[in-house]
Order: sequence, then C-alpha cells, then structure tokens
Amino acid sequence: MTEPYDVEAVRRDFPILERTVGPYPLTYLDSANTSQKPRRVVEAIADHYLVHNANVARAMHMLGAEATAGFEGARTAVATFIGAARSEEVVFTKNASEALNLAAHTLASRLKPGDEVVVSVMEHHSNIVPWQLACERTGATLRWFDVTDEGRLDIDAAVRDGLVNERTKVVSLTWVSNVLGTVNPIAQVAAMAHAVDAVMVVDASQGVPQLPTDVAALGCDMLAFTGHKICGPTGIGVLWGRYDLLESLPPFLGGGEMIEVVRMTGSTFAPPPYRFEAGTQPIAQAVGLHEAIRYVSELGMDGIAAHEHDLTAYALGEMAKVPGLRILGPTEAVDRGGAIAFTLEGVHPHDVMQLLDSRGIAIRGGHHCARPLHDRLGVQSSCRASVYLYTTHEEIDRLAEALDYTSAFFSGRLATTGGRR
Amino acid sequence: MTEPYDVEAVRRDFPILERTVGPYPLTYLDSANTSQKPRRVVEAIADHYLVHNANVARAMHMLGAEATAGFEGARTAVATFIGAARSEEVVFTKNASEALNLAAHTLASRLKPGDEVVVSVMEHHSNIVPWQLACERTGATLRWFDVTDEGRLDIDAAVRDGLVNERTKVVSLTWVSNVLGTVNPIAQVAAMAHAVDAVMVVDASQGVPQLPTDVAALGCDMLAFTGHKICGPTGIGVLWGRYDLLESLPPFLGGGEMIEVVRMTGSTFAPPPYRFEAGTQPIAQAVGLHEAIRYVSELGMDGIAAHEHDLTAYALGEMAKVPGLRILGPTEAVDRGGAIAFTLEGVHPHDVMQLLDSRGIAIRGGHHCARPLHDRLGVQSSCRASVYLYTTHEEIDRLAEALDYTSAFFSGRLATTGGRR
Amino acid sequence: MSVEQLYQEIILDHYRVKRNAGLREPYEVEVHHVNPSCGDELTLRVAVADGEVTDVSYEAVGCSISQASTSVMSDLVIGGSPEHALELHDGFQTMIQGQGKVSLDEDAYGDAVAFEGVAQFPARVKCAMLGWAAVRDALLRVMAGAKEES
Amino acid sequence: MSVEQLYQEIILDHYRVKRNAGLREPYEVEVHHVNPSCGDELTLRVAVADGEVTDVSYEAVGCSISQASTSVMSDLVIGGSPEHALELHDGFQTMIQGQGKVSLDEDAYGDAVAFEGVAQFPARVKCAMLGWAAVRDALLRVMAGAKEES
Ligand SMILES: Cc1ncc(COP(=O)(O)O)c(C=O)c1O
Ligand SMILES: Cc1ncc(COP(=O)(O)O)c(C=O)c1O
Repeated sequence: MTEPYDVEAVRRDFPILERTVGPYPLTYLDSANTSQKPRRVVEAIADHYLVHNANVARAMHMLGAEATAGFEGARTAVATFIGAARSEEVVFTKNASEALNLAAHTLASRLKPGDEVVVSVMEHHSNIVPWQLACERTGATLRWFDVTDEGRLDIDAAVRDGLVNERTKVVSLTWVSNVLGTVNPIAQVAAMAHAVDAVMVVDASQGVPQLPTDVAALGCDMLAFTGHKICGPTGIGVLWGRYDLLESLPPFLGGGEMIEVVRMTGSTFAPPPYRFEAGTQPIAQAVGLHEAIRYVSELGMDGIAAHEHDLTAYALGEMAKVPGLRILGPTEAVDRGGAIAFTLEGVHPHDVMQLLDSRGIAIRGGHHCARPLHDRLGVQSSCRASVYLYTTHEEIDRLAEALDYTSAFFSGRLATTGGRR
Repeated sequence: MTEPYDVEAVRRDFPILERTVGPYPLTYLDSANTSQKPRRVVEAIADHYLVHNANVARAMHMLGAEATAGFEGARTAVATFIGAARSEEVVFTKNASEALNLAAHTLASRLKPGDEVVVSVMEHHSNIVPWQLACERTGATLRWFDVTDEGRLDIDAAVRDGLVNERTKVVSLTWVSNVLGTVNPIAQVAAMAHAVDAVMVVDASQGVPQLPTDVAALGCDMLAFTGHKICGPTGIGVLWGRYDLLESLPPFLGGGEMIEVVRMTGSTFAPPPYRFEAGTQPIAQAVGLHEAIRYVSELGMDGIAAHEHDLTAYALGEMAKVPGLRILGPTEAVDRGGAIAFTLEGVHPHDVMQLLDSRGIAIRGGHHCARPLHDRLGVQSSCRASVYLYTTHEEIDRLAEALDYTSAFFSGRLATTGGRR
Repeated sequence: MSVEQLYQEIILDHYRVKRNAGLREPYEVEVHHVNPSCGDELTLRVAVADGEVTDVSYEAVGCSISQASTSVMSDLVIGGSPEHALELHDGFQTMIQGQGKVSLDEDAYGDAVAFEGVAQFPARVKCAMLGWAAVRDALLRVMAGAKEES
Repeated sequence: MSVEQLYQEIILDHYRVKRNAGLREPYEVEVHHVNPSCGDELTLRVAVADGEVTDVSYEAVGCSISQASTSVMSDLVIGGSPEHALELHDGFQTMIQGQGKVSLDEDAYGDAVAFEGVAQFPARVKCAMLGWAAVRDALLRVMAGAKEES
C-alpha cells in the first residue's frame, strides 16, 4: 500500500452503513456471513439489466454479444484476480457451496471403497456434507484433521497418525476458518496431498475476500469462493480448477449449454468450463462480481489485508478485557483472519446478539455452519464478530462496550430497564 | 382483463426497449431466451443491496431480519402465484435447469434397473440430460413421447405403444415448448402418470411466464421454472413440489443451512424446502423475482396471455407470407405459446440472425437447446422469434419485412450493397 | 419494541432459576428437540398418570428465551390434563406467531404472558416454541399409547 | 461495421457455389467437427501424397460464413504441402481472432482476405474457423502417421 488506507472514504461507497438502529448508528460486524455492497457494484448490475440484458452464448444479436462480453469478461477478471493460468479454468456456480459440491460430485467419479477423503474438523458444513455424501455414494472413507486447543490445524497429529497416505484421493481444506479465523498452511498441506497423488481442494470462501490470492502459490488443484463475501452479489460463486483436472472430470448438472451433442439415446459434453455450467448462468451476478473485483483491486488486496490485520489485533485486545469473554481460536493476530468467535459466560449467543442488535451492532450467534468444530471445542454455540474493509476502530469500541453491558444485563448486575445505555 | 392491455404503457417500464441499433429501433424478439426487466425489478434489487442486505436465517440482527423477511416473502409470493398449498413447497434454485436436476437427482433415489422414466422429444436439454444422467446412474431406462408432424405431443402413439406403464416411475414433460410453442395437455398426461403411480414433473420454464399457473389444476407433483424469463433476475429458479413428496426425498447439494445436525461421522437434514437449499441463497434475486411477480400480477396474467395470443396469431399470419419460410410447430394460434421457430429456405439461421440483427431485430438461431427435436423434424437448426408482454404488432411487421429482405439478400435477388434497405 | 420489553424480568427470573429442570424418573416418554439454526437442544420427559400430567422434566442448552419458556411451560402443564396442555400449546403458538396482534388470557397463562413481547421478534419465535413443541410431541406420543425414546 | 461488409460478394459466391464439396476417395484421414452452439457439422477428408495435399473434400451443414470459409480454405490448401497448410491456418486464425487489427497477405490468402470483416463479429469467428480447424486436425493426424476415422 502506498497511500494510507482511508476507511472513511471507503465507507462513503457503502450507503447501508449510514443506517441507524433507533438512536444508534449501524455497526455491521457480520461480514464473514456476508459483506455489504459498494454503490458501484449495485449500479453495474442495474446497468447490465437496463442496457445490456440478454442471454449469453446462445444469442448472436447485439444485446447477446454485449451480455456475452460482460459475462466472459467477468470470467477473465476472476482468472486474473486469483492468478489462474487461463480463464477456462474458472467455472461459475451459484455460491461456494455449489462449487464444493461440484468438486465433490465430480471427484467422486474416481472414488471407491478403501479410498480416503480428508477434510478438517474446522470446516464449514459446505466443505463437510458434500464429501460425506460423496463417500456415502462411493464407499470411500471420510477422515479429518483435528485442531489444537489454540485452534490451529493439528498437522503434527496428522503426520503422526498417517492421516494423508496412499489411500488418500482428495484433501479438502479451508484456507481461512470462518469461526476461528485461523489461516491454514495450504501450500504445506497441498505438498502432503501431492506427495500421495491426491487432489488438493481449497475452500477459499473466507480467504479470497481477505487476502491476495494466487492459486499457483497456494499449490492447490481446485479452489472455491463465493461472490457475496467479497462485495459482490448473492447468487454467484466460483470453482477454479487446473484445466487438465477439469478436463478429466464428468459433468455435474445437466442441461442447457453444457453439452456437445444431445441425442435421446445419449449425450456428449462440452469442454470446461462450459461442461459444468448448466442452464442460464448468473449473468448479471457475474457482471456484479466483476465490478466487485475491480473495486477491491483498486483499494488493493494488500491494503485490505493490512487494514483487517490491524483491526483484528485491536479487537482481540479490546475483547480480552470484557469479563467472562472467551475467544475461540488464536488470541494473537498471527496467521489469522478477521472473524473472531467468542462466548460470554452465562449468556447464550442468541441473547448476546439480541442485546447487541438493540444497540445497532450486528454480529452472528450460533454454530456458524461449523457444528463439528463447536463440538470439538466443547461449546454448543458461539458469537462471532467479523470485520471487513469498511470496519473502523470505533466500531470495535462500540462492540466491546456493548459486550460489557450485555454481560452485566444478564448477570443481574443491571436493572433490566435503565442501566448505562 | 377489464382494461384494454396498454402495450405502450408497458414498454415505458422497460428502458432497454428505447435502444437503437444504428438507425433502427431495437426490436427484441428473443424473450423465450430471456425476458427484459422492468425498471422496478432492477430498483427492488438495488434497494435490497443498498438498504437491507444481510445473510438470511443465520442472522438475527436487524438487517438479517429484514433480508430474511425479503427472502421468505418472495417464497410466499411464488407459492401464491402458482397456487401452491403452502410456501414450504417452494424451493429456490439458481435456474430451471438446477430445479430439474434437483428433481432428477432426488427422484433417482427411487430408480432401479427395469424402471422407466418418460420425457418427450420436444424437451429442452435441461429436461433431457438430467434424466439421462439419472438413468445412467441407476440403470433405469429413458423413454420418450414423440411429436406429430404438426408438432403436437403424440399421445395416440404413446397410448398405442404403452409408453406410460407399470414400469414408469417418473414422467417429465414441458408445459409449453420453447421451440414449437406447443402447449401440452399436462393434466391429461399427469392422469396417465398417476394411474401407474408415477411422479409427474413439469418443466414450466415457458409456461409460468406466459399463462396463469395453478399447480393443482395442472395436476402435477413437481414444477420447475426460471426467474429470468418472467421479468425477474438471472440467478434464480424455482422447484415447486408437493410437500409430502419433497419430504420423502433425500438431499441434493450439501452444506450451509440444509442440515439438522452435522457430525463428522454423519449428518441429518432439515425439512423442505431448506433441505434442498445449500449455501447462501440467491437472496437479492428472490427479492427481484418477487417484484417481477408483483409486476406481472398487476398487469394480470390473463391479459398477458391474451396479448401474447393475439400477437402470436398475427405473427403466424405475417410470417406465412414470407417466401421460403417454414414454420416448425402449430401454424394456428391454438394451444400455442409465443415462440415461433422457422426456417428460411436456402439461408442458414446464423445468417438470418445476422441480417436481422443489422436491422435491430433480435431473434435466436440454432437448436435452442432442443437438438433431439430438430433431429426429429429433420432440420439441423432453426430461427426463433418470440414475443412477450412488451411486444407490439409493429415489431412483427418489422420482422416480416426483414425476413423478406434476408431471403432476397441470400438468393442473390438483391445486390449485396444497396437493395431496399 | 425495545429489547427491555423482550427481556421481561419474569423471563430473566425463570432463566436464572429454572423450574422443574433436570431429568427425572419416572416418565412415560422422552423426546429430543433441536433448533438447527442455533443448535439449541432440549431433552424433555413427561409423566402422565390418571389423566394428569404428573411431571415434566428436562435438560436444555439454549438461550434465555427458550429456557425461560420451557420453565414457564412446565409450571403451567404439570398438574393439568394432557388435553389442557395441548390447548395451552395451541394458544401460546397462536400468540407467538401473531406478530403482536394476539394476547394471552392472563388467568390461564400466568407467567407465559411475559412472552407476548417475543412475538415482535420473529427470529426468536422458534426459541420460545422449543419447549412447547417438545411437550406437545411427548404428550401426543403418550396419548397414542407409545412408550418410546426418540 | 455493416453487415454488407461482413457478407462480401466473394463470400456469397463461395457459399452459393462451393469448391471441392462432396466427399471423395481416396483419402488418408476423415474428421468430423461440430460447433455445438449452433449445431454446424463438418465431415472433412484429406489426401496427401509425396508431401503434397492432393485433395480436400467435405460435406457440411452450416451457415454462409462457415461454408464459404471451408470452400476458400480447400482451394488454398490443395496443391501445397501440409506444413504450408498449417501455416495458413495459423495466419488465418491470428487474423480472425484479431478483432480487426490483423490483416492477411493478399498474395498468400487470395479469397480468404474477404473474411477480414468477420473478425469484427466475435460470434462468427467460430463459424469461419470450422473448416480450418478441421483441416488442421486432419493434417496433423496424417503427419502423425495415423490412418483413422474419428
Ligand atoms: C422449456 C425450457 N426448459 C428449461 C429451460 C432452462 O432454463 P434455465 O436456462 O433458466 O435453466 C429453458 C430456457 O432456457 C426452457 O425454455
Ligand atoms: C469457510 C466457508 N466455506 C463455505 C461457505 C459457504 O459459502 P456460500 O454460503 O456462499 O455457499 C462459507 C460461508 O457461508 C464459509 O465461510
């Protein structure tokens, strides 16, 4: 970053941040759940619909050509953004979950009883359930990395137990945990996977929005992320895959333009990426994602990462001061993303959320689609505050203060009406 | 319709229709491919992103509640619009293709060798390939209805051949053909299917946008359609299913909120519709679809159907006058939707499209994702003009005149420069 | 609607000191209910003898609303007939889904009236219903003559 | 770019009267290419003897651009060496994908120069390439020593 990161300027791009909740300003700390959208992304989508809308590929007329240029331009932009070798390696999906299901479903064509698939206990359900379904269908076995008590991937235990071995066909791991914030050593695990000829899949849903991404440096074979967490629209996700790998895989969903020749007696299929894109694609959403990528690229992913790192360190410090607050995951901002899960003694996450919401602070409570991780950590659910490129230090202060208040409210230290609101 | 249908007023809602191509006004006759969007749909999407954006279900804070109300409100609106018994029967997907894949994939859990699945030769690839894949996986057999030379479903032949019989487990049929325009007798075929306890699936991608829809009157068990053909956004589709049927089916894609309890050793799944909705849903797209449904409902589906019928009859008449033009499908506007496929003697559809495009007229050329139907009709590809609620008689006149010109251009009756442009 | 109206003192009291908590013998039916969106879990037992609900006992992990609601429910249900309990369930459900437009009969519902504020918070409706849904399920099983665990 | 510049008279002439059309014997390799987005299909045969392409014959269903391009290609390729044909392919491909920024050497390309207008119509690039891609495929197979059908 050459210029200092100007978060106030950034915030002006997000009209929703001007909202208030009663007398309080909106404090949006739920960006790991979904990010807010800058005005220009919303305008790009509107412009597409009102000026260039048509179906793609199928249409040769002027609007069709414009819409196709918009859609395929987005593909090229995504490829460049994540360091893909060619744009045909970028498959559009509806979200990261579909991308991971696509990976699991097509890679399952290579699985048989005795084979093993390795995930980790810190995965989002979207990187667990598809592999469970694939293993169920094929008779392969699902195994997983454990985490240390600090919430890091337990590589030592994995090595000791021979977790990744000659039976391993796929390793699928999250880059950044959506609960613990942990940044996993993807290149190292990819090397373990490749040493036994396994395919390395990365769930980058929390990684791509927060960190500069280079699929070659990560050393993976497939990578999934989702548009709505990186200032883009809902309804679009991405599966990147090495071209030669994609080329070797069977189709996933059928229909529309994913075919070569359809006969009633059988069909043949188009080359990647089209083979995996059944039906009318999320065209306007691709255009919106393209604009989101332009937006974060102009801010600079390095600057965004530095801003988040700074905020995360500050938040970890301030939250540690709240009585009864326990942070799940690394308590230092080292190899750590901007999601901070925590529990507040004696107060259920629902109640924390509700109290915070009454002061305009939006966080998430529950198991954040990572129930096995909560089981492993011995908590039934947790709260999670998560920052993004528009978050300020002042918002962290408001969070810490409101957590103090919440703790007091439920412990009876405050009258239920009144108190230091 | 009490008021006369005011197409000029309707057109003012669609800014894109004011575009020009060189000296010509845009004449958009490719609505069966995708419809244009009224301004208010685009504004509803923008408003959602800029004012109410959050993830749904998972978030309890103010924005989360607003976004959830928007998303679930859309579900209720869809249910009402198609006459569903309850909103939990409405599953959101990314498009009609995913909806049909969902149906095929989950119903495949009941298929075994010897079982039969019945489609028709007039289906869109999206209602063929998913069933081919399901049959391949399960060993079931795919069979199909033929069409008569006029392009009607050949029910007589089907009855004669015992097409639907005690081995039939699923019948999946398009309501309105996207090529021939044919409106199929769904209730009659559903009765045939139910007589042998088969599940009746309807591809209503071309039906719901054009005709008032009542799933009970259609007598089907599942019905699929897509948002972008009914003035809604890309990136959203719908699968409606009878609740008791949906409840009996296994999940499709895994991850996110489709679960009940996830353990590393196995998971249980949520009730419908959530069981089938993996990952972050097309939230803004649902809000946009809701607004689209409001829009067409305010115009009145009866009025829209009457307008289309009127235009189709007019177009069939005008096009019949073009030398060398052959209409595929019914030549009378009886049980017929607004898609008119045709060939022009001696001129390839690509060339027709290109010539028409140079005069601002957007039609589609190719096999319209219905290659088996083209095989059956003995043509390699065709052109298709399709009307919608904003189409005018004058646009049909322009089409007919441009087709005359095209025919002359390629037969050498015109000098390649000049002529009666 | 402020959060203080949601968290009535009665609710916080029940949350801090839960009535009838802990699993007890004897019982006819035990049920296990889950709220998947937040992971709340409830194991609940009912004992019925001579047309009377003689005990409701439970173990729960959950938020203040769900725990307090279960506590209040247990007080209301114990000592009445199963049919009366089902009626109470239906009335409570109608109120809680009524978006603030339905109120409860204070004589019949006692402390449960404090939950009328919850109806204004759609996201919390499931929390308030968890215990009621479980007791309904358990009683229906008893009435169907089944002695089973699920 | 007007449509009349796309449909040069030369292109329409080749479309109306195709050179070297119809499948002929003898041949070394036959290939079948498809453009899935429009369904255009091309079966093409090449005969090579003593380092010379002695025949290119084909049967095609397709638009004016694809048919004329195949016709022009066959005239250019017959009588030259396979290597020369591959060079012509590469030059033509560079031009047609060049969005109007690349032009062809008129001496080497003859009638094919008329396709420069197609480069302005991205949707038609695949049409113009169909025959060229097929002949390249076929010649590479001949050069790899394979006598096969595909
Ligand atoms: C009859 C029919 N079925 C299915 C589809 C597929 O819809 P989508 O492309 O939105 O998945 C279409 C349109 O493309 C269609 O016309
Ligand atoms: C780590 C991780 N993986 C996968 C997902 C799923 O993304 P989506 O809901 O967009 O499919 C999420 C977010 O919800 C996530 O945080």
